[in-house]
Amino acid sequence: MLDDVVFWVLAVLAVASGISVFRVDSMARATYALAVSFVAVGLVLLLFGLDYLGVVVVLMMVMEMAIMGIYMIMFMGMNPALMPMSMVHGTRAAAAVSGLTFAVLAAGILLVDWPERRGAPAADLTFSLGRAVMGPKMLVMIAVSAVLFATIVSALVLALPRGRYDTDDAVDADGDGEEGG
Amino acid sequence: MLSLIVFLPLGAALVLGASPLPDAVSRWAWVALTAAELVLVGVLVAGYDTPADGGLGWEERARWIPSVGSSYHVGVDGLSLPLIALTAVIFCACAVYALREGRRPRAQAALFLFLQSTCMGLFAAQDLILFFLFFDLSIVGMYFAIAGWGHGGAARSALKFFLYTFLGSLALLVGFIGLYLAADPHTFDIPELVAAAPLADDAVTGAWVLGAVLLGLAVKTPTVPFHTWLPPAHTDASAIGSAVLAGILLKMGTYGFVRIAMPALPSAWQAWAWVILTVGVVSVLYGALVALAQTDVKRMIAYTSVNHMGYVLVAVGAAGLVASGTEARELAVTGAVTQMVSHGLITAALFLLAGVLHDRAGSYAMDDYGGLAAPAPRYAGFFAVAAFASLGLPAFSGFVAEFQIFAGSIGATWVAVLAVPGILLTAALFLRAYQRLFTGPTTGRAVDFRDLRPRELLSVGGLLLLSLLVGVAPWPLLDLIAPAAASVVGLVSR
Amino acid sequence: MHEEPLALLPEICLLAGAVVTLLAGSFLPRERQWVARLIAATALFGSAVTAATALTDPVRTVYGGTFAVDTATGAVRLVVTSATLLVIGLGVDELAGTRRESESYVLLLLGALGASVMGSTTDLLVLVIAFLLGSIPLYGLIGMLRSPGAAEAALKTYLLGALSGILLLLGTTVLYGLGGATAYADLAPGLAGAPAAALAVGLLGVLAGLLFKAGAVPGHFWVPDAAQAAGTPAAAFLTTVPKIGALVAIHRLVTVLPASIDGPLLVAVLAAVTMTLGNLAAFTQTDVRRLLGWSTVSQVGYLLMPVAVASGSAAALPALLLYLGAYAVTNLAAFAVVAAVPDRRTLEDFRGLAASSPWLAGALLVALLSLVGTPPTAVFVGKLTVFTAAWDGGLVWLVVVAALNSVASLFYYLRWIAPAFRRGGPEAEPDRSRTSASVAAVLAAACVLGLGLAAGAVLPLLDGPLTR
Amino acid sequence: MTLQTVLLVAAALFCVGLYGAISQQVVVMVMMGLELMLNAVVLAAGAFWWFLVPEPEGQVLLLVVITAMTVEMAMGFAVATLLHRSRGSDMTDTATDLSR
Amino acid sequence: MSAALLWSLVALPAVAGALLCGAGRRTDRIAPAVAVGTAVLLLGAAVAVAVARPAVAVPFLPGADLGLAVDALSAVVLPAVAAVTLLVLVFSAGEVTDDRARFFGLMLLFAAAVALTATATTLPALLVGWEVMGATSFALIGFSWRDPDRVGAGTTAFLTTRAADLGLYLAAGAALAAGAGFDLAGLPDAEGPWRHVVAAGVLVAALGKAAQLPFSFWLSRAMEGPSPVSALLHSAAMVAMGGYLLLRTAPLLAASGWADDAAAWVGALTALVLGAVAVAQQDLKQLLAASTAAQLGYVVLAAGVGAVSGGAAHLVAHASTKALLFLAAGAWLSALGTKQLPALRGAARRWPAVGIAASVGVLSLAGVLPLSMWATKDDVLAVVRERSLPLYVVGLAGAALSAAYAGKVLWIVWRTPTADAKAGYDDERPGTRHVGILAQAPLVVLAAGAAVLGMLVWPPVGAAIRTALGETELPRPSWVELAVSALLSVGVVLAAGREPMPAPRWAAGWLGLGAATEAVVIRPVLRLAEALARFDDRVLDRAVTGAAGALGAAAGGLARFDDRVLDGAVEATATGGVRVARGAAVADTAGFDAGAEGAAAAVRRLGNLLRRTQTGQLHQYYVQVAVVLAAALALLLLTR
Repeated sequence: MLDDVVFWVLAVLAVASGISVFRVDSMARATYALAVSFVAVGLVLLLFGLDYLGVVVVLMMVMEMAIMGIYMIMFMGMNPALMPMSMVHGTRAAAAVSGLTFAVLAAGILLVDWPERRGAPAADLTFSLGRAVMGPKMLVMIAVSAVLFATIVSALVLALPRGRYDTDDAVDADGDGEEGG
Repeated sequence: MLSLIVFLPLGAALVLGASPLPDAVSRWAWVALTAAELVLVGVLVAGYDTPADGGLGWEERARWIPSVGSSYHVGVDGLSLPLIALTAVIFCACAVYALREGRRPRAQAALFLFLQSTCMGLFAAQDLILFFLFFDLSIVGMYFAIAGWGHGGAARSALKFFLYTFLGSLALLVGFIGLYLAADPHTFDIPELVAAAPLADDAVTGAWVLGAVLLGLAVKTPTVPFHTWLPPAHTDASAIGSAVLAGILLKMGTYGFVRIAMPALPSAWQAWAWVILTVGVVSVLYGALVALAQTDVKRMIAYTSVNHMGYVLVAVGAAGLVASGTEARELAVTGAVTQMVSHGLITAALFLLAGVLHDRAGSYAMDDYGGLAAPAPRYAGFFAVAAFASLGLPAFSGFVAEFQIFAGSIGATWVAVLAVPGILLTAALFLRAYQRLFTGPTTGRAVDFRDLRPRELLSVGGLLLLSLLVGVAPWPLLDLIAPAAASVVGLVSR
Repeated sequence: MHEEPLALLPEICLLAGAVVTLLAGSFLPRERQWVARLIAATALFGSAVTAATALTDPVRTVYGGTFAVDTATGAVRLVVTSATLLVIGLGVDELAGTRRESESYVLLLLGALGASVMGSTTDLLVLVIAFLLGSIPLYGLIGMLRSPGAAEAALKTYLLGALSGILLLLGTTVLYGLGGATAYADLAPGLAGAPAAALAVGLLGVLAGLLFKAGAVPGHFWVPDAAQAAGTPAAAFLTTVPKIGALVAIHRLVTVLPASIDGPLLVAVLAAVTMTLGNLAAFTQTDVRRLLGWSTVSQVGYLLMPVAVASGSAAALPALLLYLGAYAVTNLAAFAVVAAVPDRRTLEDFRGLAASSPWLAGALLVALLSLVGTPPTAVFVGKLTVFTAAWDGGLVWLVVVAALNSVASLFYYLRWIAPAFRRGGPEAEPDRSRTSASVAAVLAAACVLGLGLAAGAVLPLLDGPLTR
Repeated sequence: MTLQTVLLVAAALFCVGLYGAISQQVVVMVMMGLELMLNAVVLAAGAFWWFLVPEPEGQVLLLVVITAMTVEMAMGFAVATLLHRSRGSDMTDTATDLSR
Repeated sequence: MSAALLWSLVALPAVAGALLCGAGRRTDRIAPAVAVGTAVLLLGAAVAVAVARPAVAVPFLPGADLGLAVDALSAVVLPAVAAVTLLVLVFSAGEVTDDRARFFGLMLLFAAAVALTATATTLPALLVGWEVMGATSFALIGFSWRDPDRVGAGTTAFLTTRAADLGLYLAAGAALAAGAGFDLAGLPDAEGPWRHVVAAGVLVAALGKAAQLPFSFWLSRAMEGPSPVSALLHSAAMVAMGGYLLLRTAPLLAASGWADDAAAWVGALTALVLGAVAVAQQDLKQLLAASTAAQLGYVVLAAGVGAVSGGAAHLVAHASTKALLFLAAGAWLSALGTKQLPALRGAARRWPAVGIAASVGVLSLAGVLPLSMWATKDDVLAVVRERSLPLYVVGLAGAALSAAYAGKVLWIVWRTPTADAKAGYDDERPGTRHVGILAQAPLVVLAAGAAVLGMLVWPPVGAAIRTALGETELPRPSWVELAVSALLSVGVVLAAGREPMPAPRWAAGWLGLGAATEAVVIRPVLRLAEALARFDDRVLDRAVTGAAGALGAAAGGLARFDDRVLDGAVEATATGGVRVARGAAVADTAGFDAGAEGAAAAVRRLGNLLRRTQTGQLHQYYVQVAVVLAAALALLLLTR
């Protein structure tokens, strides 16, 4: 009973904040709204007893939003506090598409007769997760490590204008080169 | 044996292309090779006796891509053997003719040997993939032959030729794949396809497949209205290039009709025989009329090719009218194959002779010449013989072919009568051209025009002599062709 | 014991190669980066060799049924590694001595790794990770040039990739919920009685992700842009390697689906749409890279044909694998020619190529005619087998559409061939053509012909079972 | 709190995110839309795990989703930076040189 | 043995002729000797086979051997042809001076062709001889090729006769369709409608060669050839072979039920009309040409009414006579340099031998008692009278006309030469004022032939021939008829001396057959040409040049079309064809090419349309993805 109440509160919160992401007039606020939405969802996960994952989500997202804020200030040099923005296009089409999508999804969700729950959650979820990751799903984790490695390399390649070999003047030259294409 | 004939020139071409031989050596090496090829083909012909069951002689088969039912399968029969012999003859004549070629003779020798391989291979091929392979390679080779040794707008004409015929070949390929998919089990083997005759009971698909095949072959043949690549290609090609193009490459199209389209798609062929017949009649008259209007010797000869190939179409079209008598249709198909050989010999000779014009005076325009008979009597004589042979004068191969075609086709359907005026028009245009070029007072570039050189005499004379032999004693040749033609008619009447 | 690191040796080679290359690159002076190149090449070669030796291993799955060791896997590994080697070969001239040379090799290796894992995994989770592993290096490779065009291409690729990734995750989630598992072995029975609508959503999600990697409708938008704007090696890589993994992955997935929804039909329709769109869009392109980009889209259409009959015809898998190999080498040959003459970017620029560098022109001719599908080239055999499989699978209409497309495609390939073989225009100056790229081009062209002629020997090798 | 309800919420989140992804011009905002969609996926994954198959795989799936989210985010920033540096803009609309 | 002889009959002259032609100038000196020698052998062989009547055949085409045989008919004709050939060659040995190798070579080739034609037993064999005959005639008429006119005459002859030859191709096809095979003897067995086609084809071909109406005009132009050529081609050999073919296929004509009447009437009318034409001529060779056509009319008539023996006899007698006259004309031409009748006034007095010989020929031509053609003609007419009276009357009228033009020639050449006649000398070439012995000897022999060949219809020879041909029960001319025709001819010849002949324009201009052909053939062709030009305009809206070219061609054609009224019709046809062709050519280069381009353009447009989807707008990509996925979902759910 209590779960229901909490869930609904969180659900409304998640959706509302999700909507507000695109309503508020500053990118910073949008970021906060997004963070709130994520936290709400993370809490819902807690409701499902997924303590570990829920916490991970919350932490991860809070971190990410922080990064986003920093990013916006550092790289794009915009002052998040005072930056009125309504940079949108084709909102009508967007609304139509997403609305239709929701209609379709909702219809599906309600009309489909979902199968029965099979099996029961393990006693210690975190432990079972760990065993899965160390056991049958080991490959996933191995691959994830590769992914992280790739991400680091790739992100650096894209984000950093200067390679290891560049002295500063080289950077300038490089910068010009970039402007020129 | 057959593979040797097919691949000997190719190997020689590679050697010639790689090794830096002096020009003279490579010229004579080319002649020697073609001569050897001629001898080998002679052995081939001597060793061939028509198989009882309409099968193949000198058959060779090796696994190639078994999983797609394609194999290296070659063999000869009454349809292909004459054309193989023709190929050997014409290339030999070209080699002799080109003995004085000054422009990159080694490369030319290599290229033409390569071409010879593709032609031999095409006529020997008993597998659609193999057939198509040689079909395309011949296009590529001829492209370089025109672009490399042509004159005038050679590059452009060569490109037009390439694009046009290559598009056609792609349609052909689609048709082949249609055949392959329709056959059960899937195969590209021509004898198996013929035996199976897929799509016999599927009119719609059959029509489409036949349409694709016909399109490809019609472009190569060429028939109205797919012939527009022919005149420029001929006009700008070198003499031997034109000779090979008209003498052999055009035959690939018509050979495809009798080798693949008719036996493998009998019901569709019967259904569309009228269309083919009509196209043939149109090609005959149209080609002759347009040729009549030409003022450029080479263009004129080129258009007569359209006309002569039209006769072949008329014959094979009439052969599809199963309602009419078998004897007539067999005669028509025999005539068609004879016409391929005859046209090869005569037109090659004509193009070589036309090449002499450009060689001496650098022009093909009839108005630039007049009274050539005075300075060059031998040339005049040879041209007269070639012209009369080409207009179907008896005692030359052309008559043997055209008489059979007409008698057979008319015997099959009266519609073929419409094509008969073609020979009158051909006669008119050749006499007209001859009158303009050779008779009357000697004028223009005809003044002190050098008469034929020995190599030219030899090459052209050889071709005309063969045409005369076929015309006077055609039986040995027809004895070879007739059974095969009969079996084709039998197959298409299924 | 399901954990067999040895079974993953080729992948391990790639990963280790990537790490070592990065390390080496970070210590090497700028002009000595050829060492890094050497390491990368060695890693790829080692991976190829181990993959070849692994071909004879017994067919099985390892790591808890998440990774299949079978013919398809072997083929994917071989094609991916050799293709990447070829890419390095054709890219050397452009990459050598640049700021990011070693990183490029790292990213190439990682992308190859992603493709190879994606093609051989039998578990949705691993599939998702492989998707990321395949995509992320792509973004890097595309943007590496740092030109405005490259940046734009990277942006679009990224945003489309992100969306596709999300859809992939969504689909995975739904399928998990319905099937109760993520490993195909357990998924297949689990999905048997699943409600069709939900199943459709799940399938579409996963397909959307994989089609993005394959560069097929609806995930094709990034392909021409990236092909045009990215560096030539990157373009060559991203139009070739990711498709290999993605298509095999789709093939594996389709075989898992229950009959309650007509997945094959969907794939067939997508194939038809993709090939047609690619061909028609390629018609009036003037930039050769963009033209090649569109042509790869159309090629994916043909490649989807055997997938559509994956469960219907036994010939489907060999056909797919053969076509993949043929397509890879052919496409790379074309790109190698482009890389060899960097000054020629538009079709008109190629005027007179035959005169200035006949070998390159020949390679180009072979490559393009192969893309059209004329004997005796490799793609012809590929198309032939593919058409046959589709025909036997009952998709006659699709075969007809594909045949028409093939004929139509000839037009734009000829638009490229024609100027190349015309006499050079007045401005035809000698190319400062690049040696190793030229070598790669001729080599690849030779392979195209060789594969075409030796297809008879290759096809039987590809005819193996597909395990879960 | 049933499967349907949770999924409906997830669907709502998803479509909001979709709306954002389509309608926003600034790259970062588009990315937020995508994040939101991923958020929905997280929720759906959790729901499926809880209501249908409470297997460890489900948890791994969630883990994977989170990883993907992070990784995509990082790449997104990198690409946005690249765009900003090389084109001096962070709008998708201004990056339309490559078309047709 | 006799088989070998029969082969040699064809092979010998063919080989000798080919060798002479091939060898060229080098053999000019020996050419006449070789040729005459060959001709002697030929004559010997001809006589021998005429006696032995062998038949040979070798396989030639599928279902059609190359068969030669000598039957009663050819037994009569062959020796005559051989003899005339020999004599003409002897004459030429004196006449022809330059390029002899080519001349005699061609003559021998021609002789071979004739021999083949005369002995052929199958359609292909016949066609071989037939067409080679035409080709060699082209080469011989245009022998002096430096004069384009004469070559044109050759072209006219060849094209006209070949146009008629198409009939033989047609007949061959029809015979095959009717299952009659290619044997000439078997043609009457052709079943159904095809038989009529066969008959029509053969008839047309024969009429063309025999210069019967309406093909006669080519013979007029053929007179531009050397006289010996005319003597051989237009007396004994080529033209005669037309009639000969009909005699040979008389059973077929009869079997068809209509062709025989047609042949008979065409023959009779030709005899009448061309007789009138001959009367109107002022040029000796033109007169002789017209009379040739007219006389062959009797042969055709004979074939029509089935009087083969009479026809053959008339053929032979006419061969001898006409060869004689052509040679005489040739002799005068080379001596006096003219062949205009007024200028020839008194030519006979100058060289009596030639004069007398010619007179014998002329009288025989006139049908004067007891010379050959009097007998043979009446032999034919007797059968005609049995068949139908109108035909007989027409034939008799023709005979009167032949007497008329014969008389005209006779009187002129024996009158005393006047100054204005001498003024007409050398209008064609410088005369030698001299007739060699080599030229006179053959005339005498031929004159003898012209005199006595009438025996071919009298017993015993005539009877033998009739029995051989199985025509014993054919009616013979009664004394009355013979007397009537004799009196008629003598009367007309005498009358011809009195007042000058009428020379109406229509007759002088060979009935303006040229104009007629133009009306029938050229105008339609020109209409077609204009149609094609219009087609051009539609196809080549932008390519003004092409349209202009075609229009200009058409206009120029119409301009030239006027000053073409009496000129040779065949060139006109050709040029008409040229105009069609020119139109077609333009259509060709631009029309079909344009079509080829069109297809590609359409697809390209479609491509542009589809490329619109690649807007470069990312959010639109997103929307498209969503839409496609929605469509896919719908597809999946609908086809569930």
